[in-house]
Amino acid sequence: MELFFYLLATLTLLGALGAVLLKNLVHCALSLILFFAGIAGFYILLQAEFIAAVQILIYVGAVATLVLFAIMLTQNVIGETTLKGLGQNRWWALGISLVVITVLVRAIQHQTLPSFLPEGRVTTNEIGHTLVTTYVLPFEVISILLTGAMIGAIVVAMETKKNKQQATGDRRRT
Amino acid sequence: MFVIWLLVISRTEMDKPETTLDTQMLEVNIGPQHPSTHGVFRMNVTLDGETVVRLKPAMGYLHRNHEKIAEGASYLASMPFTDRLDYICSMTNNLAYAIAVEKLAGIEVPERAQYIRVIMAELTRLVNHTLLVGFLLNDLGAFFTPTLYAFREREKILDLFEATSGARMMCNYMRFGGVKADLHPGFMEKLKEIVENYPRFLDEFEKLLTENEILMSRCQHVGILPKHLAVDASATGPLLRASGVDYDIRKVDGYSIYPRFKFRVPLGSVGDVYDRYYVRILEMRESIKILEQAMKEIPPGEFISKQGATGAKSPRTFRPPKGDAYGRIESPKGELGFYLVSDGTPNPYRYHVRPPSFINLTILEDMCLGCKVADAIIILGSVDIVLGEVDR
Amino acid sequence: MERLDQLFVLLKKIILQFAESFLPAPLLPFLSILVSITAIAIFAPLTMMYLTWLERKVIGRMQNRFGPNRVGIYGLLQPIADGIKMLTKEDVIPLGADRVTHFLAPVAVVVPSLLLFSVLPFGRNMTAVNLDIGLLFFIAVSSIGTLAIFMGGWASRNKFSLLGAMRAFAQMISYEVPLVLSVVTVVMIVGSLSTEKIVEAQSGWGGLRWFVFTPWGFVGFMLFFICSVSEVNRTPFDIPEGESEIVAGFHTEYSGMKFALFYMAEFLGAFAYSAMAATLFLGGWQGPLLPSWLWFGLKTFCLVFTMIWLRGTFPRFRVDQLMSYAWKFLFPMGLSNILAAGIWYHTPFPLSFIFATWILLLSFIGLSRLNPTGTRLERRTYRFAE
Amino acid sequence: MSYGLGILKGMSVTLKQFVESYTKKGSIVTVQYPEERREDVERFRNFPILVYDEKPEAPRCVACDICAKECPPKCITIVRDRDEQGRGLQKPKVFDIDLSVCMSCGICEEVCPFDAIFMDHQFELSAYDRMESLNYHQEKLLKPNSYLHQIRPTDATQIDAKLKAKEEAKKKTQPGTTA
Repeated sequence: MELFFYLLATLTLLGALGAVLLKNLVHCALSLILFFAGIAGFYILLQAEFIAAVQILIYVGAVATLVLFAIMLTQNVIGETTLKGLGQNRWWALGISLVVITVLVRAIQHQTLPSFLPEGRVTTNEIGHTLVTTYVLPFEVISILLTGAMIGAIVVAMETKKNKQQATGDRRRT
Repeated sequence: MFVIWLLVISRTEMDKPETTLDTQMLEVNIGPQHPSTHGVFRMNVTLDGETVVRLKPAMGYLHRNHEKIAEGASYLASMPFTDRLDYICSMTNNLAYAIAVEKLAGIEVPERAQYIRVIMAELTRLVNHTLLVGFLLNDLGAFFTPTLYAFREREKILDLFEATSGARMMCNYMRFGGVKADLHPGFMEKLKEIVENYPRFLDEFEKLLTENEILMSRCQHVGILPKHLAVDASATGPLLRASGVDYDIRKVDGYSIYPRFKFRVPLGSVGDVYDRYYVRILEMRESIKILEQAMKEIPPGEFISKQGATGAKSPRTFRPPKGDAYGRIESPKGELGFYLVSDGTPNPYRYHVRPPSFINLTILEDMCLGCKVADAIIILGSVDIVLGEVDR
Repeated sequence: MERLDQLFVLLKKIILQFAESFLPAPLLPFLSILVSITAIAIFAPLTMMYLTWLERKVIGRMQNRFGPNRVGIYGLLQPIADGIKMLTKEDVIPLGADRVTHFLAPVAVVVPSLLLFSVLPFGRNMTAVNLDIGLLFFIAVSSIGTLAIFMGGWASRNKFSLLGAMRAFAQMISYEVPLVLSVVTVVMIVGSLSTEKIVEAQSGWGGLRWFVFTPWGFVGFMLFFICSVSEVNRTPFDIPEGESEIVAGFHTEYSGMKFALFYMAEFLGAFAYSAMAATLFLGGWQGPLLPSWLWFGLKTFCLVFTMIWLRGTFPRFRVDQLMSYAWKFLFPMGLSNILAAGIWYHTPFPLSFIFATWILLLSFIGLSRLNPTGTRLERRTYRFAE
Repeated sequence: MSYGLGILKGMSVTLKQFVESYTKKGSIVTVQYPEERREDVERFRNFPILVYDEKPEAPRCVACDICAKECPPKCITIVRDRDEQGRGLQKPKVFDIDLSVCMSCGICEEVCPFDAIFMDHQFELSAYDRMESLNYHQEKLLKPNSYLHQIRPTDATQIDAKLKAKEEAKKKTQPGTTA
């Protein structure tokens, strides 16, 4: 079983590194997708299929699409997008990442993992029940947050659409 | 609470958009080699996202120097070349050229020949409008079904042309003063059969298309051509009538024997792609009425005048008097005119064609501004251009 | 009858028994998975090839012509001829394209459509991988297809294919939402995500218990079918590869085997989505007399035939109409469908039907009345000049 | 409120065509070309042919060059035959038609005063190269009068009658003068 784990781990690491180091922006996005798929693979190894499927659906289906849309809208559509490499703020990046790694390592060593993991397979309707019974408050707050975000996006889109109308309007007259 | 706070912020924040999110203009060549430009026609389109911001048509890919060749050849020699002008309706091209030369040389056309010419012209109108509706649906994306129904009906009419004139599309059938040969024996029965079940085909076609919600939502209020713009740009034919202008040369000029027939001219109201599509379907029904009347009243008699027959026999001796003439007819695409200047020799001094497609095409940009790429294609399709006629 | 019904399951048992003699014990589970994988790997391309043949024959017949009848009797060898042609065709990679994504895109399109097959219940206990989250897996995998189409369109560096890629993106995302909503009603009523349980819940009364006969089931079926036609980019939603507008959309620059892969993905997707629609709403392999896998085949065949029938009849939507149709009509219909299903579930028998249909009808009429595009379509009268 | 009806009506039309293609006889209109063929139409015109009465050496054509002058795309080239003293004979030595240029418009057939050139019905004339093999010389163009009767019965009989009438008229005037 460990063979699969190591294989998957290298795949995920490759994806993560690719997302950071590759020149072409869209290639970074694609390797990011590879990274998300690797994470889904881990969930399957832990026999949590529901989370794996949700991970694929949410991350690969939606977040990666969002990232690609963002790339498309901001970068010039066809041109090759070469980043200027790490640039002069390379040292700041190194420093911050070191700090983050030390914090993580200490946290993992001291704090023993909570062992309330139920034995045997967690079926989806169990997840459903707990989601709606014990964790109902965070569930509702998140849904309000999401609707707020959606309304915000619409308001932003509506604004730009209005002044775009004037833009095409005057372009037509000239 | 959170949402209201967000809305308040957005009202204040958004008043001064310093960084407007401007998308980049995309310059696309809907080029000479494109599945739905009805031949070699290029549109240089500037797109903002999907909407058309600027559209510059580029033509001339099919220019064959037709008018200069005609100056070197005898009058009859350029008759077969007129088939190649608008290669879908060759009979009406021949008719327009024949009428122009008859006006120039003052040749009389016998009764039977007039009736034969009207029957052929109206059959060509059926062919052209059926084909156009088929190709318009092709541009809209229907996978060839309406086009192949149109081809099925067109074949029956082309078989008639082949039996009478010798060729299906390049008929070269009209001569100055009449027609090359009389109707072949089985013509009348076949014509009666076609005229009888054409309305049934049109009903089936309308059942498939006119009420179709997708077609209605795609074509209604798209590519609107206002009445004054159509008149200013001297557009003619179904394009003009769809905008509501009552101008049909068969009624205005009353050339050949059209005043004898009782038929009506359909007019659109809004002048969008849907009107152009439906006006053509109604015109087809009117053509069938003309065909029925012509079939009943066709007299026996000679099919070409004496003078015309000798002219056809030896084209070199056919010398029209000095002077010029402009003959025009209502071709399925609009007003097709021939302007001939003769200096007494067997070759015309100046030979000019007034092509309806070319002139209807000049207002393509005004119709396409502000609409989507997909609309620009169907507006081009609804204008009904044939590149042979546009580039000559 | 029982043997005929379990034909393929017995076949697999025989292979396993035969292999038991010379294979070590731990490898046996792998072998059983291997057998079902090879079954799908053979069945899927075969259905794809003969779906292309069926489409050309059916559309031909609709257009008063025969369709392929030259290669083999009734053109049965035509798909094989197409396959060979695709193999021998030159594989052009445009100069500007970035080769990696250009090469990866067709692979990334076919893989999800093949994965879809693993979850479909072909017959009684004949599902390849009996996941208890089968449906969720189906939807998750189908969203990967969108990305692959974008990769293909973007990588071939040509304006038309980029337009196609952007359109594909927008269309598939906005049609996934109503798709999921229509599936939610079935999951709500059955209470489980596994396709096996969904099919079992529809057994009984010789087929009257199929979900399609309940009001919310019928609306859910229509929603699911319309969204699956658009997920698979078939007419009237085939704007990503709108031939007449943007040449061939995202697969303009693909030729040879790569184009065949895109083509295969489209047909595999069409078959998988019709099969899932049959499972969810038409009672999967439930059926009175015939063996179960035959019932499944018949139902999927009818749905695929309707998809082809749509292709032979309809023009294409425009991009913004497509979007407004999804968000302004299908999405709210999906929500009201969930409401109707909820009410249907909790009210006793005679009332439930009345309430559910009443709500759905109300929302249908309200929405089509409210919808701006809806109101503008008017039948015109034309005046005639003498 | 015909929101969905128009679409269903449209679908019913294609379904009717689909079902009729199996039931109704005339519904499939396509002709399976190499096996089935459409019956020939008498006035159908393809590339021109020269007609001879008895012997191929004596075609009806008298090399008067009218058709070459009148042909719109100018694809006919004629060289008159000369006897030993160099006097022109009523016979073409070279009669070429470049089929890649000819657009089968039928004007040569109309203007020919001696009814020597007619439009053929044969259209399967593919060749391997465009230049030489499509430039038909005299031997390839000559066809017997019987072939003309076979493809265009009514026109051929009229022309034969006209020629015979011209024959009698000439004979009547000839013996008058010699006698």
